[in-house]
Amino acid sequence: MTEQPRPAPLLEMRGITKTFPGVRALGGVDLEVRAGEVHCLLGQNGAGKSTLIKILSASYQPDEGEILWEGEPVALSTPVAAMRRGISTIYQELDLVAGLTVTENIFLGHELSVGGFTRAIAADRRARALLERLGHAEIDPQCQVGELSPAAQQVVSMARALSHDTRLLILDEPSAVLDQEEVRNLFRVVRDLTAEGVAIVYISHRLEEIREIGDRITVLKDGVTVGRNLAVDATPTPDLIRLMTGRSIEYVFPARSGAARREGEPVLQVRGLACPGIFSGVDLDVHGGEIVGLAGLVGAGRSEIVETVYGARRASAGTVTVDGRRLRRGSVAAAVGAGVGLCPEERKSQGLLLDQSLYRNITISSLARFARGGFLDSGSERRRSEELCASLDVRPTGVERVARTLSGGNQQKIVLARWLLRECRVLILDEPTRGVDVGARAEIYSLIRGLADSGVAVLVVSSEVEEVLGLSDRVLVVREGTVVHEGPAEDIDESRVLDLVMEGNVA
Amino acid sequence: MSHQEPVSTTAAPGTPGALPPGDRAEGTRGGPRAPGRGGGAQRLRTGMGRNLGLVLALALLCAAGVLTAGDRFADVDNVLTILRLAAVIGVVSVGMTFVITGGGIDLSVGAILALCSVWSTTLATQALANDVHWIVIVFTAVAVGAGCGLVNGVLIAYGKVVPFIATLAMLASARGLAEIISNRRTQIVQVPEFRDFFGADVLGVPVLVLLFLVVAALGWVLLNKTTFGRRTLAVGGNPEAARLAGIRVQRHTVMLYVLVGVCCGIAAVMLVSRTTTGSSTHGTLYELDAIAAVVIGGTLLSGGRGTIVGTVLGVLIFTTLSNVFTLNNLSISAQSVVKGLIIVVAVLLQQRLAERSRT
Amino acid sequence: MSHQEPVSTTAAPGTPGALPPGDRAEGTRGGPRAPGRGGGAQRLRTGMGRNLGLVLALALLCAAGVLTAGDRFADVDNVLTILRLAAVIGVVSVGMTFVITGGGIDLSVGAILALCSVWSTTLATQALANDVHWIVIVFTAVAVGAGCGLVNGVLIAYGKVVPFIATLAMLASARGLAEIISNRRTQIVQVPEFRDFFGADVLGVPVLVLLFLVVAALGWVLLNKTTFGRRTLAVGGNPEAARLAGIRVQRHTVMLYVLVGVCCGIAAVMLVSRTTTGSSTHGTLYELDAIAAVVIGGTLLSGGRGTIVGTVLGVLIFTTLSNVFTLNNLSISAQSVVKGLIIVVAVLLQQRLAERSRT
Amino acid sequence: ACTSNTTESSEAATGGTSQAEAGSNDEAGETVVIGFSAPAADHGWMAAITDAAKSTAEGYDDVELKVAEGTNDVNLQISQVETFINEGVDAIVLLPFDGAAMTPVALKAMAAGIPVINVDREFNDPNAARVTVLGDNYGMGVSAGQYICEQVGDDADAVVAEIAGIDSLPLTQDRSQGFEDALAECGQDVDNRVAADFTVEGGEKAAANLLQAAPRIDAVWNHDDDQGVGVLAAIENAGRDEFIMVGGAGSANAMRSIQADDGVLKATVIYPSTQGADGIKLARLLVQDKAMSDTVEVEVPRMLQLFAPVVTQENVDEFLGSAFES
Ligand SMILES: Nc1ncnc2c1ncn2[C@@H]1O[C@H](COP(=O)(O)OP(=O)(O)OP(=O)(O)O)[C@@H](O)[C@H]1O
Ligand SMILES: Nc1ncnc2c1ncn2[C@@H]1O[C@H](COP(=O)(O)OP(=O)(O)OP(=O)(O)O)[C@@H](O)[C@H]1O
Ligand SMILES: O[C@@H]1[C@H](O)[C@H](O)CO[C@H]1O
Ligand SMILES: [Mg+2]
Ligand SMILES: [Mg+2]
Repeated sequence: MTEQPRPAPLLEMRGITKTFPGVRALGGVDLEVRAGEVHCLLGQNGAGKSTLIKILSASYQPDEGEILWEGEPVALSTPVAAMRRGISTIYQELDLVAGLTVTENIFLGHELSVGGFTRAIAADRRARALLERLGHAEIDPQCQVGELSPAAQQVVSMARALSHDTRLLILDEPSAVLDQEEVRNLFRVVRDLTAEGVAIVYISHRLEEIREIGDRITVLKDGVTVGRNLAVDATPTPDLIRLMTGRSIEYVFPARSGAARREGEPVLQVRGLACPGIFSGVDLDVHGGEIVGLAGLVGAGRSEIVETVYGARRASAGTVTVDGRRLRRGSVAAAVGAGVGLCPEERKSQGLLLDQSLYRNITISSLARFARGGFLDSGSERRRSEELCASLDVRPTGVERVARTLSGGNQQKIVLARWLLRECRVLILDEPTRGVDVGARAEIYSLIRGLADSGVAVLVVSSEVEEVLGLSDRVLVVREGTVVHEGPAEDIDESRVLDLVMEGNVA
Repeated sequence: MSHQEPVSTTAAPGTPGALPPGDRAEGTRGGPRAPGRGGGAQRLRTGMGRNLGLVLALALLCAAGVLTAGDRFADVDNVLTILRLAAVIGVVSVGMTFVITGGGIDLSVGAILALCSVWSTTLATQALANDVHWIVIVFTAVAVGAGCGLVNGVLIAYGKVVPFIATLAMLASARGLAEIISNRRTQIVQVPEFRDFFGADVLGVPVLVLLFLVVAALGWVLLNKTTFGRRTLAVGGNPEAARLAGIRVQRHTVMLYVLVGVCCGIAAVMLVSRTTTGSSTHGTLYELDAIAAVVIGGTLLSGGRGTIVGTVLGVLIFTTLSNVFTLNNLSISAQSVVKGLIIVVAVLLQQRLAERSRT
Repeated sequence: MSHQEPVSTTAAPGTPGALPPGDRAEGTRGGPRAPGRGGGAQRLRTGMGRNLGLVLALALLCAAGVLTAGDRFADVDNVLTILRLAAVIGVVSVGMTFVITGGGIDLSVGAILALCSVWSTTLATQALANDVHWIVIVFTAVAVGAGCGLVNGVLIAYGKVVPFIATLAMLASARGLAEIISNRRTQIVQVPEFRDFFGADVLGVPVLVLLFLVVAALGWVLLNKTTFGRRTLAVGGNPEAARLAGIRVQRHTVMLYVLVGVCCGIAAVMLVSRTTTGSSTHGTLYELDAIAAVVIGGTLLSGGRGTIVGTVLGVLIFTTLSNVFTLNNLSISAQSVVKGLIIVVAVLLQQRLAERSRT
Repeated sequence: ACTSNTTESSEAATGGTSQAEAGSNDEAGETVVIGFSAPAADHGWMAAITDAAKSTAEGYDDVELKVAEGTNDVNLQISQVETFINEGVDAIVLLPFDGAAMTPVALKAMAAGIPVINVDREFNDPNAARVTVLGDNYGMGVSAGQYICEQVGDDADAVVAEIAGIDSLPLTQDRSQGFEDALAECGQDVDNRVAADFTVEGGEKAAANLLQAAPRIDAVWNHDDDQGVGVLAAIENAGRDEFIMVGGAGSANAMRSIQADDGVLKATVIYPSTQGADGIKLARLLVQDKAMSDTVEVEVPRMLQLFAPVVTQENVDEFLGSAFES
């Protein structure tokens, strides 16, 4: 926020290009970062943000272009070389070793040791100090990272970055897995760091965050820099959106169609659903044409509730009925058979077949439709998938592409496409816009609304309160495994929801 | 597909937090691929690049055969000999391809084959087959194989025993049982119709070779053209995602092990007809041979990608190899050393070629 | 923060992005874990839960031994016999634990052991050892083992050959080479000092058993208390994360294979001293025995989690089993069947217990 | 310390309860506990060895036999013998996987006062066994070679092939050496040689390839009749019959085929599968302090080398009774 004195910028990247087979991810990108600033990198899904920062952390090598560090050209040939200069990265996909403890992960590769022997106690002590500094003293350094929530894992990644002598910290969509409280905490840490002169490169699709924390902005579009060093204060949001998308879209929610949605029998009816230690006594109705949102803090148990409804977890009590038919407990196949679909929270591990082509990912739940006597007509599989990808604007095009090579947001669209194809009666969406850019968000919102309008019962889980309220017809607030509020979305506002999830002592 | 199709691209070294174990096992495990280099998964995708190395390796072997043994190698009878030798292990390997593609492994194939061979040639079965029809022998072998596969599958899918361990246990048990049933004696087949049927030729092609071709063709169709095959790839590629997509992963897993069990049953029938015996020593170490053929063929050891054509090529490479050695009167020891070298060279060659075909 | 802090949760079938691939292989692969249940990784983390099943299985076995064979089982000499039997395969298994924890596998251990045994007992080596010191024999064995491991490691880490295939090739080559070197004749050790040293007892404990204990203890320290061990877990658990953390994954992988090669060399020395011979048939099928012991012990076959104590318990279970069989004069075929059953029961037991200890 | 070449083999029938020579030696004495250990029964001959040993022991009320799991791992076999020593058995009958490798533990048993009867594969220290019962492997090769010499004569172009057993066993090398030496006597040599593994399947595979390698053959020696079943199947599959074949070990199957003269198999050379049974009998005699009643010696001799006669259609009836069912 304060202008820095003049010396050469900490980092300059000039004319960086990077081509993957068939895709030019970067076609000449410039970036200039000064010490002590929060430099935001903006761009649509697939614009090349993650690729750029992977070059910066030497995870990839650029095809062309040069990198200047304090004015001197440098070659960042290995991750270690980047780390030595003080570049630390928190990747979009968390890069922790799940089987190691928090401490072990923090010091991985630069363990505290004497003569090859690890100094467990000293390392624990330092880990605890780092976690404290990050405002998360409650994380047990001895805990295995695989047992932590994504949010806590994010904190561990931060602690790891800070365990180095960091001069440039790169955060690739750190807030995607955080709730508002935790985002606030993250910002506090970021401000502490910039005050010490550390430079931050910050990537996020949430423009309001950028307004709050950013100093300057670089905008990428289709692998080239289209906006350079824009001052946050001086650049209005519509300008940013226009730079990113070439269009002007507002962060708007489609209008509720308002018609008699709650009439007749609900399509999805949940009664007394319980899962010991996680949630209990959950009642839930979703009518055809209605969007019901589940709001709550990360860890409140919303994902578990919807996964149990879907049969991915076995309930200890309660019933789930779809169109009046009771579903067998703990059977996803039964739920899918009855017309229920789920876009899971973790698209990479739960949603996608990463090494298979897009069309196979899309048709996997509807194979019967393309099969005659068990034999698949893969031509029509491809055609239908092409249509869906086109309608969702998946980029780059081509349904033979391997899912792994798509950017995060585009991967999310593929999972959505799977259930669009299936034509569900009930669609459950867990964090449907995580990592999705502004343009695509609006598309996804209207798509969800369109589905509801066509009679589908939609259940949405989101950690963005604004999104739950804007998208849903009715909202349920969940706290510690119990529904603490239920009512029309119009009748409740953001601060009220926050009150409920934090304190939760009203009906 | 245009030629710069990303399908044949390298995997993203930058996003490997999410690398499926599958990919890791081939590319990264025990040493990550260099940045910017391809992982196994996509690299070998196109039919051409995928099998080129294998075809080349086989061609080199044949060239070596012709050079060193001339007409004795390039002779119809000799080719049929190679194919007959390939047939039994080939059928087992086709089954193994499914299990491995589906994310499992089966160490018990050789022992199951032995058990099938023995059970179907006990005197009681043979007496039955004599009275009724020799098909009783075939039916018994296949049923025993399917039963063993079912036990494996249930232990793995529902008992959650790691496939390696469950099938290792089956290996010990099935071979022990085969010894008990046969009293460790070679069971000689007395039913002449059985021997006549499987010993016959059709248009100069031995029935055994035809059987192998049929099994391989069916396997290819099943893996590439049916919902079953598609689900196998999904279950092997990401079982959790497959489950959440509505696939009955456990049931499917059981079916895969039953399938390989059935293949062992068929292979047992073939071996019984070939040797005219059932024996508890049949099929020793087939597990390693089959897995080697499958993996050399290009199926990912960790699941999610499988190729029947590759498996067949892999089997042919190994059988041709031992044929060429024998034609040249080479010692078994030298054979082993060269076999090891050829395995490595074939794999390295295949990788380099596949990489080149990408760029 | 309040008590619903997500940090303290158990994990997460809901957040499996973070589950290590390892977990999948054990729990999910071939059948997802039951909904709402934890995955293997955390389940077995606590020392108690982790080894309880093994200790129990071993205790049951010992009880069976005492019940059926009484004093003949519970006798110092008999216990030493079990330990001597365990020593050779135990040393190999400790090495194997590292390779598997680091995400690899080594099928060539038995063949490497044979090659080491043969090379170190050729007449030339023995003549040298006679003139200089018997340590020449030891040194040769270990150097040959390290060399084979180096070849494996380089092929896997830099050549990017899948570990299964690279070490399968080494299996064939090393055994072939051992046959060639020994001319397929058993090499008899003539150096008396060598035999005296390794045949001795220290305070009633045979040197072989002591060696095993030392190797196991060193292995435990190396895996649990050093940066090397820590990095092994990381390389096996998530090689890409390890790479990004600045670990030289390829070099580390090579070291792991050299390590297991050295263990094979030591085991070869032990077997040479026990049999007073080197032979190309030594160590046949040790690969399966070692892998079985390691996996039964609780090391994840897919890497990222390893336990030396578990491995030692696994080895002891198998050797005690053989001993109880010998004492009880069971039918030979029945022994294999029972062995298979016991493997399955031990694993199921361990899973159930570990699950219970979680809740 | 070689004593004799008795033609013992025809006496101890597989049936075990030996009906012949029911002399005073068969009268029950004090109970003898015998430990028996042999390699894995991965082929019929080895299975027959164990079976014959067991049924022989069952025929005596005063013998208690402990049979250890068959194994090809010398480490495990050593521990089995150690277990027998710990248990204090009266005698150990040992068919080692590798004679040299089992020598130290045999010495240990002898030192502990437990007589060891070494069967089939010889120790490399004479002190390691009280009695050694050996087949004549070199002699087998010689017998087979001589028979083939008789059949093919001095035809300089004759093609002779050999299908060996497990090549890494010393006994295979002895057999091959004997074969080679005998052939040399009549100016022949081995034109094609393959090795199998004593199993039916291995024999079939090796023979199938061999038949391709040699388009014309005059005579084949196959070391082992178990693998011979597979070899014959391969010959039938290939439709070849221009040569004669000689077998090895002497299974009942092979002899029946020789008797019926229904194929290429014309002869086999015996390698008695009753050696283990002999071992049991000798162990019992030793412990009960008896001698062999057909010799005048007061003690059981140190070494018994069995004869490797050639079985042909003429004399097959003599041997069929003692042949092992594979
Ligand atoms: N396997 C498990 N065993 C016991 N408790 C669990 C298990 N998995 C999760 N929980 C508990 O369930 C609760 C909800 O977890 P989770 O973080 O998935 O909730 P969520 O509301 O979906 O949050 P998010 O917004 O991150 O998806 C947590 O309190 C956690 O302790
Ligand atoms: N390993 C790869 N192989 C092929 N194409 C790739 C690879 N990695 C990225 N790409 C492509 O490069 C482009 C840029 O991807 P990148 O991940 O940098 O986007 P991003 O801006 O981070 O998007 P998001 O906001 O969705 O995370 C995309 O088109 C993507 O499909
Ligand atoms: O094991 C071998 C073979 O079976 C052979 O036939 C006889 O001698 C034995 O030692
Ligand atoms: Mg990105
Ligand atoms: Mg959630």
